Amino acid sequence: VYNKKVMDHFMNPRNVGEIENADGIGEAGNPHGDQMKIFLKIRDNRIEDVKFKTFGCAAAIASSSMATEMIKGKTLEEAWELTDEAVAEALEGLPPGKLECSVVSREATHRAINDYRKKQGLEPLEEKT
Amino acid sequence: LVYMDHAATTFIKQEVVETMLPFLKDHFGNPSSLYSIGREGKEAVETAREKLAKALGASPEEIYFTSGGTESDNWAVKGTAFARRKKGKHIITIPIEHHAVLYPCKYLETKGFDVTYLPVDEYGLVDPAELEAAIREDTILISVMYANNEIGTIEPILEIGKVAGEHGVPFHTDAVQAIGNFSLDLKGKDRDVNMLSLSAHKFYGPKGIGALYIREGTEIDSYIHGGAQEKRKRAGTENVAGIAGMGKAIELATANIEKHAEKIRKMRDRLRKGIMEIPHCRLNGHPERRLPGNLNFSFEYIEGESLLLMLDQMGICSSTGSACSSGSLDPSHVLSAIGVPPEIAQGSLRLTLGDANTEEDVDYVLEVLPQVVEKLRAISPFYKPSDVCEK
Amino acid sequence: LVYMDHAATTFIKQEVVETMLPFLKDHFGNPSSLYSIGREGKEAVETAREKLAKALGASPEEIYFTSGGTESDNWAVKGTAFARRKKGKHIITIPIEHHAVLYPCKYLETKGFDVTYLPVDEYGLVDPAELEAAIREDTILISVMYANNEIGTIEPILEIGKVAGEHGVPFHTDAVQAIGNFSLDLKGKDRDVNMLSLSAHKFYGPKGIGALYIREGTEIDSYIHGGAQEKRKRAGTENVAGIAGMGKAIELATANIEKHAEKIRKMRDRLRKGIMEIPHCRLNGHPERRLPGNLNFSFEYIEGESLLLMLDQMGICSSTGSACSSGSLDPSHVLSAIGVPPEIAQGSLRLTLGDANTEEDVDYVLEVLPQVVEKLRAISPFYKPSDVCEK
Ligand SMILES: Cc1ncc(COP(=O)(O)O)c(C=O)c1O
Ligand SMILES: Cc1ncc(COP(=O)(O)O)c(C=O)c1O
Ligand code: FES
Ligand code: FES
Repeated sequence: VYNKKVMDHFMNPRNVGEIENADGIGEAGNPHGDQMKIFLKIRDNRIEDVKFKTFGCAAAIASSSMATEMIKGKTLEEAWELTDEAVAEALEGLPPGKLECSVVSREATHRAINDYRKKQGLEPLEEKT
Repeated sequence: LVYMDHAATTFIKQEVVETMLPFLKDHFGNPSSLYSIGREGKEAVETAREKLAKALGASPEEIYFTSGGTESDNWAVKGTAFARRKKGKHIITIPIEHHAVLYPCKYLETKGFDVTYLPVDEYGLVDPAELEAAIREDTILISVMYANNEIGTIEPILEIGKVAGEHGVPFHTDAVQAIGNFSLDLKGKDRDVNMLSLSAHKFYGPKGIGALYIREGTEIDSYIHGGAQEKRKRAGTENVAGIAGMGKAIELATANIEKHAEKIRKMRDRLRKGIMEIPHCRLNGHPERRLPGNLNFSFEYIEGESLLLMLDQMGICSSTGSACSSGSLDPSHVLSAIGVPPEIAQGSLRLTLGDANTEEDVDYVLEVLPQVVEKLRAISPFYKPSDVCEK
Repeated sequence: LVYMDHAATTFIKQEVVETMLPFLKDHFGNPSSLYSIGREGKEAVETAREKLAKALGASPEEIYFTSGGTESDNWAVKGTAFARRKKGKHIITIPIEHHAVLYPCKYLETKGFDVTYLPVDEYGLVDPAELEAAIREDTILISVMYANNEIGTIEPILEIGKVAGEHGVPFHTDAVQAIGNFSLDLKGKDRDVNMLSLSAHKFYGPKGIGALYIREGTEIDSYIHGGAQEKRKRAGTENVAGIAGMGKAIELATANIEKHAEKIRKMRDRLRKGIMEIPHCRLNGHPERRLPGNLNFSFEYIEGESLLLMLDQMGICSSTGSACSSGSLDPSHVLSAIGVPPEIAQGSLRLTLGDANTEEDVDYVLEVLPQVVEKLRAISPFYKPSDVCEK
């Protein structure tokens, strides 16, 4: 069902865990009851560290892992540009019907960035859909 | 490889394959033909029919071959409904039936029939008294499965049959999961069953072949019309190899059934005991009244498809009722119907033991499963290691 | 043994059996399963779907697996009728269809549908102009077979399709006898066909497996409801071995189709010429527009079942449309519909050539058949040796 890359990120997810006193925390879910929580450590407008926890199918877990890899070390502006398609593409494709499982990673990332902005007294950015 | 998904399908026994082969090779004649080369096929079909009849305690004339359990269920439900339309339009079934019964019922609802989906209890059990209370003047069919494919719960078929019989309502039972696990006796204890579905690939036979038992005198329309096969009740050139294989398979599956079920049950019970040690897990279905090979657990904080795939990576084949695995929004309709909350149903795992298993398999699963559960919980946002186990 | 009953069923080609075997042995997984062992089955099913699509000039998404030609016909006719009931209740078909189309039509008549059985000419041919005249405002389906199984007549499918298309009526064709004899091109010349039935055991594949081609956008109800197989259109665990075998079989049957048909036609023509020398015999069906392997004769003063059995004793497998052979009162509905008088239809013999045959088989039949006919006529009360042949 899943390609090798997806299986690798699923079996050995990168950046699993929580960050104590994270600078930004974001959470997103879908109607299945799937859930992702993301923790950002931010320094000089850059994502210095990122951790996640996900409840969901293999596609959801692999997307979470890939998304965190993709935003790590990026500026917040760069990270904001993360798209579902980019995550799916980096995973070399997801099976039909599993594309939406990457949505939670993008949403959680956006929410974590906004959480950080709020804490900084900045206006939250408008989430894309 | 540890195969623990016997409820999904089974391997085909060697003797069964050997019984099939001649009909894929030399004995290719059409059983409807008059000449000698068709006769071998015809004989194979009739021999298989006798074997099925013997295994079920039925007469050969009451066995009709179909393309599988799904067709048998469709035929029983829709064939009876249409044949008895003039007598009424009410059907009683239960919400934990296989989709092969539920969807035909839904279809009949669009055609003006009334279906009662009688609630079951937290274990999936029907209450025969409630069933009796649900029977109406215009009830034309009761369909209740022998044993459930997901949670393994064994329904009180004898009691249900008695109620149905007393009220003169035809009774169909989907026995797809029961064959090879219980002795059936349609002339004896199971004499209140009017129709019974079975499918070869659940008892070490081939896929795409099944049968419907139809008690003599049962009112039922044909469902597939055409040639004169199956006493004009089910048309179509016979899947001779499949039928021959199913005959052999049922013979093997019903010889020494108690000893076989006991052996599977023992392995299953040891596995169950071991798995119950994992914190935050609960057994779905009835603690005792369940198919000998069936286990169905929910592991809290975990999603089932992930669990299944990680087990697969470790060489263990299993099944889940999670919504993610089916691509639908809702988890298993069976778990919902017995009141398992969606978030817990999401973490369900079905392990079904059978002839492919050994005690070593049990050891291996008991070694691997706790680690995999641990690993998935470690990445779950819901899990707090401090939580206490609630068994 | 000389097998001349390829229209009834064919032997299974060696490569086809070999394609099937792995799915009866190691690769037993359920194609619906998520883990690796089910994936091989899933892939085999999809590979077969692609092979069928390629052979028919269709898209894989338009191929649905069934339990054979009979189910495909039932599904096409009843599934369309029920899906389009609100648009009308009129169906057009022809009286020489296989029972797998005719009996579903008869069944629909009991459910309030109107069926026109458009008469065919003495050769069994439909007149497309007459068909057009029969179309009404409320016509919801036209079903005309590609080629007839008894007399081999090839219907003017392209013209019929055109008429159907112009009037916006869905067109189903039973192509069970056509596969391997004609090139189909559902995206090209056959683009007016909306549904097409086929059955593997007519083209050197296994029995009990078939397919229905359903053009995208065709309105049709599911007929067998249940699991999510076949895009939820045809439920039931797949007959993986059968499907894999059918995929291989259609690939083999459609490679080099012209050359193959030509070879069969040549043998058939020599056999025909030789048989026509027998006095008081007539060829049923069209002299030219017929399936390459088909011959259908009536031998006056002879009863077909006797003829068939005597030939069987001499090692020749054939078929008949005699009433005695079917246990019914009337001889073949096809021969009746083309106007063959009952007493002559009684003496019909169908010989259908195919890959099992050689030129020696033709020699042998030409040696044996005249003697057998002679022998039976010698005991017939109707026969006067002085009668002259009327060819
Ligand atoms: C209880 C039950 N009924 C019906 C079926 C359908 O049978 P088949 O797989 O032969 O279509 C199954 C198996 O999937 C089953 O477990
Ligand atoms: C023209 C035609 N349609 C339908 C069928 C039925 O197909 P099956 O034998 O696969 O049920 C046959 C064969 O008997 C046939 O010749
Ligand atoms: S998270 Fe539920 S389907 Fe992917
Ligand atoms: S003479 Fe025996 S059936 Fe016709």
